Amino acid sequence: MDLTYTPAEDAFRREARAWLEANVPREPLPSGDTADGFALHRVWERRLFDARWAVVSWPREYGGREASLVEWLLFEEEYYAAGAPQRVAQNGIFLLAPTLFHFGTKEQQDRILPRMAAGEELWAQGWSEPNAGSDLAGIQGRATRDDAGGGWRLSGQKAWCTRGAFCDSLFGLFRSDPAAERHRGLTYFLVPLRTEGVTVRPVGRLDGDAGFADVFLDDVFVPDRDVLGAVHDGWSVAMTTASSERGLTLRSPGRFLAAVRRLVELARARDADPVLRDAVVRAWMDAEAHRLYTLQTVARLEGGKALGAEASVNKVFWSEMDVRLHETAMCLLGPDAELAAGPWTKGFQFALAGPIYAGTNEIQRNVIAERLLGLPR
Amino acid sequence: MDLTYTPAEDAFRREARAWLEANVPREPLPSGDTADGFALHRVWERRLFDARWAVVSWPREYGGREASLVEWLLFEEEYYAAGAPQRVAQNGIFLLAPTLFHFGTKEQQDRILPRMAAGEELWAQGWSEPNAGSDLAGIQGRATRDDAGGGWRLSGQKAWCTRGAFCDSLFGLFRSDPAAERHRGLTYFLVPLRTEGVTVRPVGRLDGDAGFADVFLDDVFVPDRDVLGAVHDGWSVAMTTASSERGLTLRSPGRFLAAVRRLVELARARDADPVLRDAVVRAWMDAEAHRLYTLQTVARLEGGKALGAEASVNKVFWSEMDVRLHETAMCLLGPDAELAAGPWTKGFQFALAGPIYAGTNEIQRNVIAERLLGLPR
Amino acid sequence: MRFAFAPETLQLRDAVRLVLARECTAARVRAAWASDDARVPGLWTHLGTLGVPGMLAPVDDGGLGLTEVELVLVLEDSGRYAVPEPVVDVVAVGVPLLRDARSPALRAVASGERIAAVQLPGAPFVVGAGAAHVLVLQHDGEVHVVDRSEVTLEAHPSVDGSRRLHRVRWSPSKATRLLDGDEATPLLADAVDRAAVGFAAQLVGLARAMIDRTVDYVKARHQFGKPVGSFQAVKHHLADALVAVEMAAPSVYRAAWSLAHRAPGRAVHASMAKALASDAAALAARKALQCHGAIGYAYENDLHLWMKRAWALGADAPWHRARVERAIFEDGGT
Amino acid sequence: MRFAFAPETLQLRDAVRLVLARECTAARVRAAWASDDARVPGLWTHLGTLGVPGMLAPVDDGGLGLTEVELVLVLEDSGRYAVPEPVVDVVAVGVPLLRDARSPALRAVASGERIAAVQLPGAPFVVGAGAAHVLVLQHDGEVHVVDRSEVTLEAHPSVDGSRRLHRVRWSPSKATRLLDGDEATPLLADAVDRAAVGFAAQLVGLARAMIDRTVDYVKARHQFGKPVGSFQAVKHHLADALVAVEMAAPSVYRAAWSLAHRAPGRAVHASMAKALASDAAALAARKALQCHGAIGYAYENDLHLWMKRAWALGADAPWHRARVERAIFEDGGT
Repeated sequence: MDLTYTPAEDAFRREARAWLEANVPREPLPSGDTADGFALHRVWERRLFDARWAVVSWPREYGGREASLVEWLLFEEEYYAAGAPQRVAQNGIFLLAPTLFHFGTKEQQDRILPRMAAGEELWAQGWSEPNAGSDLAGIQGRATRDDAGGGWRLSGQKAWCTRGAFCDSLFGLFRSDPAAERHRGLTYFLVPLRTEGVTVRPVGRLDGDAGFADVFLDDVFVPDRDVLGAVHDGWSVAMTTASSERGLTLRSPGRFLAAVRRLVELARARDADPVLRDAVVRAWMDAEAHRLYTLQTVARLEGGKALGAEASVNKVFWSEMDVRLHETAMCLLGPDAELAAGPWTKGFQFALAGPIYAGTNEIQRNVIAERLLGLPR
Repeated sequence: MDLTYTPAEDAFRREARAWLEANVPREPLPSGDTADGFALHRVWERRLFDARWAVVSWPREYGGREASLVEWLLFEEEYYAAGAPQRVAQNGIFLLAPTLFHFGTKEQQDRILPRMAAGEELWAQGWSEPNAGSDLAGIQGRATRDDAGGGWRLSGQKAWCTRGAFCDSLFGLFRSDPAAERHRGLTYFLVPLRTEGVTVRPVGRLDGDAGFADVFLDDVFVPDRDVLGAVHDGWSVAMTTASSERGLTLRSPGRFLAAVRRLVELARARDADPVLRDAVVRAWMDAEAHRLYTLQTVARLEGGKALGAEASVNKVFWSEMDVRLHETAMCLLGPDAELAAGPWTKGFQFALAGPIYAGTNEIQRNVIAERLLGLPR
Repeated sequence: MRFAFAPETLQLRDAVRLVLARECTAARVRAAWASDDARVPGLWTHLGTLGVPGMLAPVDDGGLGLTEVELVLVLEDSGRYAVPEPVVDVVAVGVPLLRDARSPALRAVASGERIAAVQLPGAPFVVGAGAAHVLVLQHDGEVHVVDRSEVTLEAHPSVDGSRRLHRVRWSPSKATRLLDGDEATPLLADAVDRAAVGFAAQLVGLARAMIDRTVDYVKARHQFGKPVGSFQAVKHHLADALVAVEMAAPSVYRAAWSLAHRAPGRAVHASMAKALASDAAALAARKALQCHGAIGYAYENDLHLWMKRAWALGADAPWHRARVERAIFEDGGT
Repeated sequence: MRFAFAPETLQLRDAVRLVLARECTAARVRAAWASDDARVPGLWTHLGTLGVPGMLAPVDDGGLGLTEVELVLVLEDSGRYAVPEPVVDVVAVGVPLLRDARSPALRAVASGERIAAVQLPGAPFVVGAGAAHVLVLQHDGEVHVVDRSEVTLEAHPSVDGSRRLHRVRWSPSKATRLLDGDEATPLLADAVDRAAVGFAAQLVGLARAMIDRTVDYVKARHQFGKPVGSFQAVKHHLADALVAVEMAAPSVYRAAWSLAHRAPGRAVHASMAKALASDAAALAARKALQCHGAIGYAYENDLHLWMKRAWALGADAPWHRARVERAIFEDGGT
């Protein structure tokens, strides 16, 4: 056990910090969940990419620095501490890319990853459907074989596609074998959004921003080269890397460390009473505990262990922590808490989504109980 | 709506207070969950009875004062405020008696109620069995017809009989029709504990006191006159008044009002910091809210409405409140919290039973969801 | 001791509820959020016909001459139907303030003919000033009544689209002054308590509506081949919310009674009511959203019309708990 | 940065665990609770053979010369097996205190030959003084080492039958004094932190054991025709307990590392570890009892052997949170 950072890690952190200090926009960008804001965020993604900060853990050939997981965590800490813009490339980088690295052909990797990293092709996830939410295996969107065209024809509706109204492409599962049972007969497809047969309907979030979209597909052609992994094997392709979403990459500790630092400042500025100060202390300890838990997880991964159902422990914890943290901020703000433009009020609404997305916490607790504790289904 | 007490109610309260001031033992009695303590508590029950304070809401002919429910609540408030002894007659008075009033014959009422009120015959409940806890309908104890003797022969095991090692009699359900389905074919019996075929095994509680007993019945004869309600109809006999246990009588507000008053004193004495003071305030508000909720319930009952699944709302609330209240006390006590002899430490352990007995809070929440909110089973 | 509403109180509540159910549908509330003035067209007139604005005004001034006990159930329903108009500010606080100050403005406000906006004690913003004819404002401990035309407004959008918050710029003068500092002090203390109980009642109604909507949703929504509402986790979420609301409501009703009868403990009762109702509504909002899942997170779902009001009204719970704490530890409780 | 225990650390933990699993069964813990001295016969000798008492003592003094990093996992297991002996007091606090004070008593205590009892800073009671040969006590800021024969003991039964609390009456003298006030101050500050981390580790072990026992129980116990553990409410209770424990454990390990390396933040790390572990163990106890139902409430069930220790060790969480608060708000965090 060594809980000091190596000189190389420290140097990496310093380099990230220096670049961010010089490059993070002084004024916050408009929300990336609006059309205008999204365009500005795409520019920012390009700037990150040009300086090789877009995908630090990736191979150099795709724009990365081959950073270790610890270095990646340091980058994230610095990124959020600097108040840098939200990552509109996130769902591609953190949800699709791990699957591409694992199951993609060299041709797919070479074609897709650099454009993803550079913000040239931004990806929306297409997991949920109107009738397949927690019950993801209830997917009804179907893929029909088109032998003549050398590919598949997709039809159906994908829901809650984050920033789907602005993204370029979508990844998701479609039912390629209608005769197979629930988890079988699904195939993982990569689907362009600006193509014939695709209709995108923006869906507003709690705060009114069009952060979601419904994506309707009507006989959309997808060539064979855009099938990820084996045909009919989409469930295991999707699940193999799903735990990284829940447990590591989606919400790295840096986000909460930065938030709790701002919370302490808020408590100071508002001269918080001891009861609220105690709530701040709890939030501070939680964020720190989450950082330490993640460092332990990273050491396990570096030691060759896979990230399994432990990811659900992480997801339940950070999502509930984030809600408590923002509830405390709302109490500190008192009558100002309801001001719609306040960053904490926006953040509070965003935090409330945490226990829902990436698998509801009810599903996660089932996973914890059944897979980690061995309770009967 | 009138939230002042009438002159008659005030007079009732004053009379109760004066009697309690003059009669409550200066030194607390030893625990009624020990053999010696139980005997002393039986004497105390007699003293209450002689002054007509044992069963204030009962008819005069059975030793009561025909007090209204509001007056009964006032008596309870005064009783706990005075630090009067625990009521070892409680399970008879609050669990069995309402059923006797509802389903008992005049002969049964005349025979049983006065002795119950006077502490001459003290009752243990015999609801649970080793394999019938939350699933009360899973009862296996059986009753076989004895036509020759004019009664029934009971065999089986009843578990968690409160103070069963010291009580005189037991009430409970036995399977009189083995062919019937779960909730059917059960009969409600009144069973003497000091009779042939009964073996009582004391069972220690968390704090080591023998507050429970396992009761083993081996071909125990019970005459027909000790069947309560109709044969094979025991489930509805038991359930008709079960909600009064959960919702009103078992834990009246006076208990928590007194506890929270002691908690405020403890917080003062220990010079509690603001964080713990806030926890005390929450406990104080909860106890007061519970009092008001109960007064509203009482008005509904006086207005002729029945107490249904609302009783589960009450039970979940008071049991969780009692745990929080005692957890706060433990924090206030700091290093003294672990001292076994401390009344708060005893109380804390007792509070932990609240979410379990009289129907676990998991079952109660099911009841609330299914019967009050109409969610599907 | 009889903790039950009189039949006439319930009848009045039911009459108002009929109007709200018809006139203040979720679709109209949604439209009001998107409108200039955050008002449901015609609603105030309908409520005026029923006498709601003047419930606490004397009969001689065109009011119903009722008390907070009758009002509390109507305010609860204003939460249940997410009424966008600032009912609590005007009906529970403004009207009795004008009444006790013997203001000539009372009659028109109580009848609903003129729309008022009321600055609550200590509040940095005035709700609904843009749509008002007359503003009841505070300056240096005094109470003033000012015509809308004499003020300029600076809008501060609330997360709750029905709460149009404004900072008000205006010039106090002898002509605008209704009460000097000495006169105002006790009446503003009453205003604090009335606002607390009024919003507490609204929060109870909001919470009940969120639970009801969620129950409907989880009965209809199927996953894994059965209604989501048949899962024990969903059941227990909603049961917990119901327990909190059912336990908060009697405290709110008691506080209303204490106001109506000027009971010595009314300030503590009001704060206790507000603290409990705030927590209950926050819990109900949390559970309602969680049981809805992503669907409840969409702006096009109506849930947020209730949820955001619960957030907006609940943030001062710590202040109220602190007031109860002082009563318990300094003044020896009530 | 590598947050993982070395293989040798895990091997030592496993070796101790083998002995605990064999020698410190629930039945023997129960017997110890009922015994005069609250010790498992032979256990201390077994642990002495493995070097556990002297883990933090230098090799030259017969110890293993290890650090808190190696010790923390052994202490966690002392909770997992509900070891009745005061392991934390002696091994994590007493031995390093004697070591740093260069006490001649160190060697015999570190070898396990002589049994010590240690007054923790600020504690009104000494745990296990009755069974000890030698007592490490405090007087007026000084540290003294006193023979058992020179003190009289007043027993104060703890809810945890293994914690034999005593008030100690004794006469401090030059002969008993190990450290004067100036010397003692920094060492007692270390003792506070070591006790916090030691008990935090034990609480993590207690919590894990309670979860494991409960999992076994709810898999075996059937109601309504299926295992109780298949009900979602039971699953979620236990999942919440596991989340709390898993999130607390790394903070405890980090605090151990900070002690071993005398990191500047060690005091805050120790308090954070203790606060989180206390809450996690309290939650695990609560959930374990609830999932057991009445069976867990019986003295004859073993659950309480773990549960009561969790209560006894967890009550100072507010004190530790307050220490973290001062660090965050006054000293600018760590």
